[in-house]
Amino acid sequence: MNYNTTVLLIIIPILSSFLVYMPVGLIKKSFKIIFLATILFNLLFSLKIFSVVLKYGNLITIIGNYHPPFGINLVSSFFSILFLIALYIVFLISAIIFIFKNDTKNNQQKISSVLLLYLASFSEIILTGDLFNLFVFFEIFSISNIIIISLKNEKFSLKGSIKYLLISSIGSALLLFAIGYIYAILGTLNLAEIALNFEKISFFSKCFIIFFLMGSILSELEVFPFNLWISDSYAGAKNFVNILLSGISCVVSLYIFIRMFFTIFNYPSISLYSYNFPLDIKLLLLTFFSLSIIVNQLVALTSKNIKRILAFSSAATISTILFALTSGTKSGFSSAILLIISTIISKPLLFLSSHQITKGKMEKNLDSFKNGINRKRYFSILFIVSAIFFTGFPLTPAFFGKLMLFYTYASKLNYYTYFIIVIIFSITVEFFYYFRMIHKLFIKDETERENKNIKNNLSISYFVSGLTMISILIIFFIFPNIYEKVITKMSEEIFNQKEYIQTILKLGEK
Amino acid sequence: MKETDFNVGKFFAFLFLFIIFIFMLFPLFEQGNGLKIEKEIKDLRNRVSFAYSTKSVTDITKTLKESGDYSKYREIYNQERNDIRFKESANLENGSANIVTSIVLDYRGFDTLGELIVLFISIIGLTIILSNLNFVPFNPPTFLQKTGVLFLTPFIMLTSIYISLHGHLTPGGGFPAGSIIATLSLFLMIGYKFSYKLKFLNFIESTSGFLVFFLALLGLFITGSFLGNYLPTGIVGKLFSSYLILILYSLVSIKVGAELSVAIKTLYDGENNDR
Amino acid sequence: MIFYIFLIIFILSILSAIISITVKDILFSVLSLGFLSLLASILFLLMNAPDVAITEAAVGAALTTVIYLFGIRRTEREDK
Amino acid sequence: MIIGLLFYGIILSFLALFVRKKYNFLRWIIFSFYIFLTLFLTITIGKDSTYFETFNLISILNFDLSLNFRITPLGWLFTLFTTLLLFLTSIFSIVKNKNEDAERLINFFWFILIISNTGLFLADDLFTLFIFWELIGISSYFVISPGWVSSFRAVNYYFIFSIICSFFMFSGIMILYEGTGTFSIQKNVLYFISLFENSPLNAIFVAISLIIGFFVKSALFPFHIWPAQAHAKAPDDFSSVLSGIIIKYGLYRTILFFIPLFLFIKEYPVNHIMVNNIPLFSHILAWSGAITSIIATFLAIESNDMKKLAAYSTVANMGYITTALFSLSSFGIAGAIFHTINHAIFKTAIFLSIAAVKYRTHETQMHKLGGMAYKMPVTFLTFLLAIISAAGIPPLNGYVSKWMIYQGLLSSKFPFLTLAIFLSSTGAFMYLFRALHSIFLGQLPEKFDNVKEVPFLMQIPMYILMFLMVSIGIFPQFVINLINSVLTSYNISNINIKNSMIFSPLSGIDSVKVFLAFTGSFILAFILYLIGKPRKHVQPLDTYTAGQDPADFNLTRELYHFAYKFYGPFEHMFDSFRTDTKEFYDSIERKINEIGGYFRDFQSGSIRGTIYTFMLSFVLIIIYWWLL
Repeated sequence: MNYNTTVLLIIIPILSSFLVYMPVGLIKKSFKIIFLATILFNLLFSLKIFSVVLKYGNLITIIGNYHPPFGINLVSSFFSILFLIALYIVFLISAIIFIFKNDTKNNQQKISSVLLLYLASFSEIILTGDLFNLFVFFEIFSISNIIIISLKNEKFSLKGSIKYLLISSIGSALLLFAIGYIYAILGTLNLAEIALNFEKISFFSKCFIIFFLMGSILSELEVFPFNLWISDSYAGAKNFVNILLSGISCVVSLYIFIRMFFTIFNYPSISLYSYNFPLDIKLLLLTFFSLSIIVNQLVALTSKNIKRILAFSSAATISTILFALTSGTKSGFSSAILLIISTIISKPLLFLSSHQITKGKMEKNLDSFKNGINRKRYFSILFIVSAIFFTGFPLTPAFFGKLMLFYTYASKLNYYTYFIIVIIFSITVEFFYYFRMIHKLFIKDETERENKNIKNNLSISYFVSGLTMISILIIFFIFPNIYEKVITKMSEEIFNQKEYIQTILKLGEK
Repeated sequence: MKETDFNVGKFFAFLFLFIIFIFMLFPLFEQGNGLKIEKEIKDLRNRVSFAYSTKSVTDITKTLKESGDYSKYREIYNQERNDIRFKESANLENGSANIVTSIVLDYRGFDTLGELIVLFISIIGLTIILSNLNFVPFNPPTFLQKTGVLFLTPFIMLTSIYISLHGHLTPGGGFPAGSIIATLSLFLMIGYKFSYKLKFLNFIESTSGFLVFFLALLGLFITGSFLGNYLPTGIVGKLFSSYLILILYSLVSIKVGAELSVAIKTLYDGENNDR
Repeated sequence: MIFYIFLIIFILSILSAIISITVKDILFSVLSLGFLSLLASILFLLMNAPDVAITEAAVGAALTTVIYLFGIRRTEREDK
Repeated sequence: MIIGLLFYGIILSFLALFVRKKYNFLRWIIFSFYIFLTLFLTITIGKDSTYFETFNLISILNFDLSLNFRITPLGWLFTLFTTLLLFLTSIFSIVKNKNEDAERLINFFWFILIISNTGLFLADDLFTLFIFWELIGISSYFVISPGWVSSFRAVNYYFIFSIICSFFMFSGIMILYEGTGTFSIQKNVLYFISLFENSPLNAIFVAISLIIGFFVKSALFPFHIWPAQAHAKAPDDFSSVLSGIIIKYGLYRTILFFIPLFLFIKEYPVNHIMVNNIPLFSHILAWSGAITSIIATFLAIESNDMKKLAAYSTVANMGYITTALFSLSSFGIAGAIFHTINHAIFKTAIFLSIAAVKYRTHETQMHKLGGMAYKMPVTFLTFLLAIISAAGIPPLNGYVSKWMIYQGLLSSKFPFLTLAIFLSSTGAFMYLFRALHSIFLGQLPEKFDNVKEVPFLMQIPMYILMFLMVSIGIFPQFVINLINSVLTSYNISNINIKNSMIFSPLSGIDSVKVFLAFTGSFILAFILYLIGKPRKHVQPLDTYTAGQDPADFNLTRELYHFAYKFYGPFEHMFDSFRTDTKEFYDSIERKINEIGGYFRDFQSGSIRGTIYTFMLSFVLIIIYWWLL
């Protein structure tokens, strides 16, 4: 079905980012309202689209009255719109934190304009049905990441942002290579048409495309040898930026990964075989992701800085999700989705609460967590709850995710099964350092008695955003059946490549 | 950093390039069904872009819809199309005589608008990161600089206006025109120490950017699709034809010029030194 | 004839690319980069892509070089 | 009813959280009331009923997750004695925790532990089992170290080991689930048995991942160090729970899974390696139990901290139990279960009396104590009876179960194992005697002149424990009848018992007669003691110095106390055989830190390095692909 107003999800943020950027007196006073109103609009409008999607199935948005595969098109399916809604919620929270903080007063107008473009770019990345368009908005996405990482203007943040700049530019060069190659051999850039013809192209071309497309987003996915930027970036970035990086940036790249893997390559039934070069892509990816999991967990274990610990644990989780996706089965996919849900919700919360607990301390290391339960009771409880949710306590989404992960790899007893040991290692380490942090909250701090003047200020923006997230978490805890239907529907959609191609090339008419 | 490290870096860079090069060579020497497709695709008519060059996307879509079999679309591409005659054909999909422009701003216009944002956001990033730059005085302009700028200015101005207005007829368009405008402002800065207010430039770039997207958005309400063409396209090859492209391209050139001037000015003066 | 022109431009552009990454003086390397994009724009022109050629000439050869130069003016000229 | 019990437990635990610090005894009264409720219900439900309860949590993605509870003879028996002992401990805790740090936290997590205790033993499916297992692991982490820096390092071992074992168990469960499509224990055990027939290699993977949990939780050989660390640093009353109850969970699961498996293999030994009519795997496990008991005995002899000593004694006892269990004779299995119960009782008694001593003296080093028998007679008596029972000296309960273990081992023709167990049993006598001697006998240090007996409320559990030890020692038939019903459910021949007379294939005893004989001889000895010469009271400084001033040799009063290095020469004898497992784990930890630190530095390295790494790893992946 045609539903061309979906494009407003992208255009309205762009328009208001231009508006916000204007240095006119009237706008200067009211840019905060425009900023928040735009995000709210996007959230509400995506809900509206979601209801339409539920009614009619996949929606095709046509741009410039040219139908796919000729023109650019947006595809809003169940999977993508749900992703968008979740990301909008995270974005809204970090935007609230950003807008009510006064320490970026000089540049606040410019930064809010950047954030709106960020919003537009990830909406576009998720909705688009065209490879080159994805590339363009991916560029915007990474540039805005660079900007928001460097906001603190300190040694760490500048170093991190330069690292990110260099790595992401290599990555996008690879992506451009791959796109050029695809265009050269297939003559089209439409995802559906590429997917239709991908089987037919030769073995080495397939390998080339897979390697280059994957290589371009590996650095965004924080997979080990490509994630050298996260250490400095997370440690040097502002708090709301940490939330954006961990809650949105990774997840968007995961979305790209899933789309490419399942929609273009049709990974579950991919055949990579040439007369002398059989490629066991599953083994390749599994070794690769296992290495990444182990290294990230080890770094998180041995780091002292709180933000680094959280950053590397999130990187390890992303690798675990990729590990689950690599199995290429429905259960692996649903495990990945469950883990993504838990990451999206609880990771921002961890960053938010740990920032508040360590506020006012000189060094943000493990010792600054001491006596948190008495200093900042609300945020300590928030931290504990979200850590429990993140590590996969029974009956939380992460628990079900890990259950499904074990089930996926246990289901066929072959040599892939023994990769379970990596997961066991990872979970053990993760549990250990999260509980170490929780344990620190209860330890009395000897140095604290000297300065009792630390006021227990509860900033309202933090309070509200924390409360929102925690209520979502608890809803998930009490009604776990919510995500069952969602996941079945998502996996139906993702594992049905043919329907995706049909709806787009047949212009949405069934 | 020591010199040895630098050599190691160069070695890695060359290795990287070499492996990618080898990797790219593999598919070329391969036997298999990959080449078959390539042969098929080599014929321009099998490609999507064939429809762009004949300005017949709407027709093809209509045929595709009637046939209902999406797997045979390549055959449908191959059908005969009407010729387009210079200064004769009228009311086509878009009236741009320059095929590249028609692709860039019409068929794949959304990508170009994205590129606009890429430029916009990188300039914002530049100004945010470099917001604390100090003013570093230049030497006063010499006679040669002054005269050179005096001579060049009218030509550059003319070129930029020409390129931006003839984007739909001849090669060029908004981006080159904008960068030429920026060059102009650079020359003025060097030759005459002439400088705009930064706020003024910001206002221009955001307003023109807003207008570009707003005009594109009007298409959604008038023709039912974003970037849809709601202005008459006119006769191919005339100056006043394909009005939407004309307007958008001139706005783009203004926007790009202002943005690049902001970049130059920030690096030249520093942000906080509005004089 | 056209082949030889192509060949000369190719060789020149590769040379200037190598120079731009090996030379210690950043100013010189920036200038050679500018030269490289000039050559590239000629190449584009010869390959019947005037649009790209114009853009490359305006952006690559002129503006980028100038922006690099301004950057160098604010930092140090020698590569350490 | 079970679900209701668990539900009210959760509600009560949260309610108790809101009691003010001023009235904190109220919190502990709620706590012991809840345990009493559990005990009461356990007794009223009874063991024989085929009682079944289910609570559908959620059915998600072809997983039907529900909490299922069924009363099996084994589970009921375990629930009964653990709840009883927990109740006794909780009474002790009411007074003990009056001024404890972080006592609110301890209470909350202890509550959860007790809820999960009931859930674990009555669980009917693997999922329920796993959930409660996990809850126990996490809650005991917080009870052992509720924000105390000192116990943090100690608890790390426990925590890491328990997580590793729980997730290994989880992967084993998932492999079994994949085969059966259900979490029900019975079906999975059957499938597990058939898996051994069909694909032995995979079955061994599953078996290892299931048995690792047993090794860890029961502190068998390579993992035998955590009890000494955790028990020593835990709150004193919780140490008894750790040692008496938590260490038994692995055992329970092993009885569930492996005993049917091995019994099946013993009956149909086709395609299996058998040694001496016992499966090889079972043989290995039995030997690991024996090795554990010997090592732990030596470690206990060496240790100077009384809680550590008791902890190692626990490990040694777990060794006997394991050995007996895997001898696979009916006497062995029954003896193992019986000794589990007895061990829980006397170890609780030991730890409670240690806790009582510590409550008054705040001291755990044995050489700083002494002569407590005069000040704390009830505690002394409890401790005395408990170590008599632990050493397996006749009239008390430990004797009966140890006798059964020997019978079981001998009837399965395990002479060397019997010898090993005998050896460590002798060692047990050595260290237990030392503990008795240096804490309760000997000279009273001057600073403890004002020590009093603990309050009456803390004495009550001690009386009950003494009563239990003596009465089970005299009338073991009540417990053995319960164990017989367990044996029946596994199709093993019952223990032949008539009143208090136990008949074994080799011999038979009558515990009442044994009791009478020993009581008689004890009375005789007491009379002799009364008749004999009056004793002289010796001051501590009188004995050793031989006229020298100890300060000249840099010796403080404590260091030349006889309890310091009590078995010094003996330790010296085994210096070259000592296995320093803790050092091994510490070195692993150091290595991991080193590697992690290397990667950490690498991560925050220079910008140029980042780019090199990116390019190099991309190239390496392509090369790896070519090699693959």
